[in-house]
Amino acid sequence: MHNKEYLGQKLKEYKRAPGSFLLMLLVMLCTAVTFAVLFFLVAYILINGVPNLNPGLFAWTYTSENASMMPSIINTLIITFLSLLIAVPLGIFSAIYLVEYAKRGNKFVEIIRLTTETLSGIPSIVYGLFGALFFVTTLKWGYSLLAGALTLSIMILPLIMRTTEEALKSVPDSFREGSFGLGAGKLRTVFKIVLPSAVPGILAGVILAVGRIVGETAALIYTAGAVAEVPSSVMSSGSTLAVHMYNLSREGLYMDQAYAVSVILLLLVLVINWISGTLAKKLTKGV
Amino acid sequence: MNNTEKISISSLDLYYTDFKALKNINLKIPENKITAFIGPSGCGKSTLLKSLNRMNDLVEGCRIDGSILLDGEDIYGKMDVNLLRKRVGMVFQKPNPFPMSIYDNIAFGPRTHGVHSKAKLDDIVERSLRNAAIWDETKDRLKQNALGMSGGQQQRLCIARALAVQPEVLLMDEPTSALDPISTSKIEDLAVELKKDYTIVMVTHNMQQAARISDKTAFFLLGEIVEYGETEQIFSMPQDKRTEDYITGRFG
Amino acid sequence: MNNTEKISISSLDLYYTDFKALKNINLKIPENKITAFIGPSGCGKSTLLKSLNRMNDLVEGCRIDGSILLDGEDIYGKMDVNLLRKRVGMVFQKPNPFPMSIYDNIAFGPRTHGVHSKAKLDDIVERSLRNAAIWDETKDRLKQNALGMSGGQQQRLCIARALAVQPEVLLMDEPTSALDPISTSKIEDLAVELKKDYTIVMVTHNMQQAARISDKTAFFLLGEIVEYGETEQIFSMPQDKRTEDYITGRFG
Amino acid sequence: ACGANEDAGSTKDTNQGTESTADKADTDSSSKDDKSGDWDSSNDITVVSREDGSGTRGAFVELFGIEEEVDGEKMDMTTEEANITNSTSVMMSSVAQNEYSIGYISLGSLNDTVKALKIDGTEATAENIKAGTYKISRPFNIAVKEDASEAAQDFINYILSKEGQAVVADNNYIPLDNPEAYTSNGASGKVVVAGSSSVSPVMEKLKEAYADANSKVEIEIQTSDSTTGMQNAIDGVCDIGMASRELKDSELDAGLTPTVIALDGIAVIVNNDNPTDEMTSEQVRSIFTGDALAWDEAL
Amino acid sequence: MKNYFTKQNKHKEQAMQAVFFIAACASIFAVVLICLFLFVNGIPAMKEIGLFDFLLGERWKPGNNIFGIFPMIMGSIYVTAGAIVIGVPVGILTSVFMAEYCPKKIYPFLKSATELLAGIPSVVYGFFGLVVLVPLIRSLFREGNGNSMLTASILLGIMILPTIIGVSESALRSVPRTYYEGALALGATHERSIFAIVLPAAKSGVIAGVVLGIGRAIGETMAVVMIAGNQPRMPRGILRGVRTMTANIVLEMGYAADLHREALIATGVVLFVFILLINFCVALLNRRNRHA
Ligand SMILES: Nc1ncnc2c1ncn2[C@@H]1O[C@H](COP(=O)(O)OP(=O)(O)OP(=O)(O)O)[C@@H](O)[C@H]1O
Ligand SMILES: Nc1ncnc2c1ncn2[C@@H]1O[C@H](COP(=O)(O)OP(=O)(O)OP(=O)(O)O)[C@@H](O)[C@H]1O
Ligand SMILES: [Mg+2]
Ligand SMILES: [Mg+2]
Ligand SMILES: O=P([O-])([O-])[O-]
Repeated sequence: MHNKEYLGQKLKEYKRAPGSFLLMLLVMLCTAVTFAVLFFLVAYILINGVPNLNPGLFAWTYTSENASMMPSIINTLIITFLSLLIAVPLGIFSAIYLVEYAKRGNKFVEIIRLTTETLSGIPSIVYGLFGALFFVTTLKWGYSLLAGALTLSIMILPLIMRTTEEALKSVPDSFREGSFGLGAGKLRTVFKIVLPSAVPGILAGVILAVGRIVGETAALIYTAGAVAEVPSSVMSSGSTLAVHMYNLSREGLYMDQAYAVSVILLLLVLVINWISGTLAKKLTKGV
Repeated sequence: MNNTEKISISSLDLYYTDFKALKNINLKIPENKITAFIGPSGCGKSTLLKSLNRMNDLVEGCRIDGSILLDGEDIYGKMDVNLLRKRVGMVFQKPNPFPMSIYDNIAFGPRTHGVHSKAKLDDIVERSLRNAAIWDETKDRLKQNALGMSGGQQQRLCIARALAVQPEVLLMDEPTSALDPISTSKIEDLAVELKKDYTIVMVTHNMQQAARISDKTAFFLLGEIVEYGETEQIFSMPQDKRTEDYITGRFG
Repeated sequence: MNNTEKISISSLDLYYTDFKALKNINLKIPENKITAFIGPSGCGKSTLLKSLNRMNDLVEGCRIDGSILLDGEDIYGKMDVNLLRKRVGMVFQKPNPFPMSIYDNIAFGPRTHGVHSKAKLDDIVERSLRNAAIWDETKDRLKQNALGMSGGQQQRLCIARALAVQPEVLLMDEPTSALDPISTSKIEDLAVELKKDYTIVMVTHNMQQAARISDKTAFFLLGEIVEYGETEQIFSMPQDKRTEDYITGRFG
Repeated sequence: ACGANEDAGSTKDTNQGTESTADKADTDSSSKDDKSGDWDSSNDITVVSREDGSGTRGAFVELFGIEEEVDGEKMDMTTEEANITNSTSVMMSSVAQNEYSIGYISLGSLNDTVKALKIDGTEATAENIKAGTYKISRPFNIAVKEDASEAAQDFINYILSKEGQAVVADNNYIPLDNPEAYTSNGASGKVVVAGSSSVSPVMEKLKEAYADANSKVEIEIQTSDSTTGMQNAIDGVCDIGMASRELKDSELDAGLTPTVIALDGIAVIVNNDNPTDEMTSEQVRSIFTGDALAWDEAL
Repeated sequence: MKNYFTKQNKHKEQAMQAVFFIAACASIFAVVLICLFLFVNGIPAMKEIGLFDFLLGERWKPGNNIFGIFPMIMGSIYVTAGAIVIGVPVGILTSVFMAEYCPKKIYPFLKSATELLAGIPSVVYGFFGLVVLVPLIRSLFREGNGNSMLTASILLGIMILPTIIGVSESALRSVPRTYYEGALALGATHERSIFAIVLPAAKSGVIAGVVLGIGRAIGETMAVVMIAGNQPRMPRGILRGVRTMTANIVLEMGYAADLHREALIATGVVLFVFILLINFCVALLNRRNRHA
């Protein structure tokens, strides 16, 4: 009853502003499209994947019978961790340099901006080839988790830099002034005042980066290799879930298992997002 | 009465890129006194105030000629800028509490300068909040986020924050413009109280406030100091026609 | 003298989630008068002001009981909220110009309400800026970004922006707290000028300002109206002890 | 689970194919509710081919004569309008989704989502290839450098042995003639095998069978593709390279020695709803060169 | 005591500034390295084939040493443009919904849903496109077989959504609330306040999101290669198949050797130069915006 009245009222208000009404409709339409597509995608994966989930898929060792994804799950976690370990500090530090230290109109900053944008545009297959030639062959690391993680960390570096930069820029200058005014040095201001305020933005970037890592195939095939085995060190080769799935689907022999893997991938992404989400909440509240 | 110079400004010019915001400023700010800057909007009061603890360093394209001495030492010379800012504290025009708890806001300064003992910090926090006349409103929610307070409360928090590092000089840029009369008068009383130990420089739009609490007053116009002298004298018999016009302009 | 009620508030309670910020407010705001809200920080002045053009709708968890009538019509009833806000304009406590040119800031409101002719807009912009006593400072840089101005200039710009849509009622939340005396007195003169055509409600911390320009004054304490009446009477012989304490508290 | 059912699956599928066509012939006029009833042979054919350089495509093009001599050079005449894919599963999905499409895959990957055509009257089975009646096949190679390790040599011995070739045959590939029984050389250590994704399924089976024969050697399989596998073998990144094609001269010059370990048949596949069961190689050729655009032109 | 303390601090400040600077150089170092690798391996092929024949040649027949990548250049341009036309408006408007319309209760679900979209691997998108989009396009239009430029554009448009939504939304959220309130107080509708005030104020962030999205669209390989048809000839309309440069590389890299392989790396070089050009244009645009 009340709701109906409210809606009627809203509609009347829109009658006076047809342009606004149109915009609102457009927004709703696009949102509907986005989430409908998403829904289809997820449903498609679940319908094809869930019936094929079975305990064999989680056996410790992979055989051609069970097509287990357990080693790949472990590899995915290791590669994600390693890549973030390298790219996140590097990305945040460079963003700090760009936003807090570099003078405006600095030529160097322009060059860095250009290079990060270039990095973010390089196709992952090219990263793969580069990683293969540089890490795998020139440095003689062979196919290894480390080579894969380093390649990916270059790939996600611009993403982290860019989002961190935006987050830092959106921290009001009055916070900085307040801190400087108390005699805090630049370093303290950056780490105690500016960075904590920028955490949600940075985490958003990290989540996007994790998404890219977990979903990446092309860059890893030629660097981390495609062995479905639990690694003994970062120098051993191993396939992430996405690569594993690609391999399973390649010859059409293990399509069912491939879909089951994508269900797990989906779950994994959900869990990672959930963790960083809670982390962000904790951080912003706790300070 | 003590009449030592705390800060001495001589032939100071300040440029924002090409715009000359301050022109040939000469000013001696006495120790343990309250000096008020008055003048119309945009005349450069905030700009001069910010020069005194080098907050203008942050503004790209800001250039300074001339010298500012603190206790005889050139602040644009070899002095460590962080130590300078510890010695010359500041309260801003718009309240700018950090996005953290009330307690951490106050403790930030002392921690910056090496105080880490919980007991000492507790003490500093309470004393500072009391001094800023905001202890009663905040004592039960020290752990809550400072951004949840009203504008007036936020500004008083910022004052408390500035007091917490125990500066020698306190710069205040219209510190009471967002406060109600009761808190304002508390802050004014506090300023008068504080001048025993500190030197205070205050920008204000409130003529009475300047008249009431300041010892010295400088009147600014278009980046210049038109008149500077004992507050009483400035308000009772200004030497310059423009000063008189301005002061009487409002209540004329 | 005209004494029609423009706004009539009856038994208004307002909650922020569980916190009761306004308690049983009853108030009749007369047309073509200036009504001042005074009271200590956090007592609910801004809250009541924002209820008058439903800006509180934006605050999650804000609930209202009671009624507010504008020209006898319930503003929380069937009224188009956008039209309401055109009729009841607002100037905020902190200046909030849009990040665009000065001209576009002023023209935004008229454009919103269908004025698109260049000539008309030019005219409105000039008139509004003149009324807000900022034309001389801005006429040569109308195309420049409004964020480059000083705090005082920004606030006057915001006043000009509110005037540009020609509201019936003008709500002002400490509109002069960031202004120097000269601009303040211009704005005050303007307010007095404007009340011929508009109804003005103003929150202020400046006792004199309230005494000087308002016709009616309401004194708030902890979410309640302690006293409401003719300004002269409130300031000369307050009925309530608390009002007297507050008014005299400062200069006592 | 896959490998074992594979064989049964594909044979069953071929049977089904024949059945449904028989059905259709009977009920040609009243086949409204039949799925294949919508079949309209005037539709354009969607040709799906593999990428240039692929072992599968190379064999297919050569065996069907989809090439022409131009200026003394052989020119691949596959129609420009053919969809190109580099993955067997995409090929199968494309054909399974589109009633009017045609493609080709390794016999080992065949399952009942698509239908394999008889070519010139012969069914695509391992037996027929072995018997020489179904001609479309290619070799699976492994390649090593001269100084292959003991362990690698032992694994190769196993692959070429009677036991190893039995695994090959079990998985629907065509084994070598007259293999000998396996005797371990007693080596131990780790062997990395890398390369062709076509070869790697059978290599995995070989690895698992080999684990029972000699558990002291650990095999690691890197699935990529033929050229990468050869490059890896040359660079020493792996011990044994896998290729689903003949080795290039440059690879031989770099010191690789190839060994054929099995033959792989190539099946020409169409949609299950396609009533066609059989084609001549001339018909296949005309479709893949783009001479025939619609199904009724081709047949 | 005090002096000692400050001195320490100064060293730390300087050391950390150096660390930040070095970190900032990392991306330059990476680009130089990648550049070096690509060019050293790609340029000889271009020389051998002939720059003109390579860039503007309309035929690609590796078996016969004919390497013309003009069709792939055009393919990449068309497909990316299509993805932008589809993905950018939808993405920005969705981000507006997320930031300004979404009820608090369902927000966490929708938010993690968009983040989920970013985590789905390309191969899954590819199969989704193959099984859902391709038949859909085939049955909607009479022409072509569904493996088309349009299909690829739609799929890429979908794939760049999470990037654009994520970055634009956070840009929208970082716009001070006072702008929005100021506009409302003038009687502007919710929509007008957002589209005339908030969105323009968030411009730089939104553009950043779009550029990232374009990068993703150009760089995407594994999904496009499954649905675009990949015919190595000049594009013949939005309902016909195309081959993009990335598809060209990933399709044939596995089997390519010698000149063929180098030609594919040279394709990577062209792609790289392409991306440099785009970034250069965006940088120019930004600079002009800043000056205005
Ligand atoms: N960062 C800046 N860049 C360029 N010009 C500036 C900057 N800050 C201030 N100005 C200009 O310098 C002049 C003096 O500014 P200032 O803020 O010192 O004035 P003020 O006296 O404090 O005014 P108010 O009372 O309004 O705060 C003004 O004209 C202002 O526009
Ligand atoms: N959005 C909000 N959510 C919860 N509480 C609020 C909110 N806004 C204001 N309050 C609380 O409501 C009370 C009244 O606030 P209000 O801003 O109306 O005070 P005020 O009289 O305008 O004070 P000031 O003079 O400092 O501006 C205060 O205690 C404040 O903390
Ligand atoms: Mg100022
Ligand atoms: Mg208020
Ligand atoms: O297709 P391949 O056999 O070379 O992987």
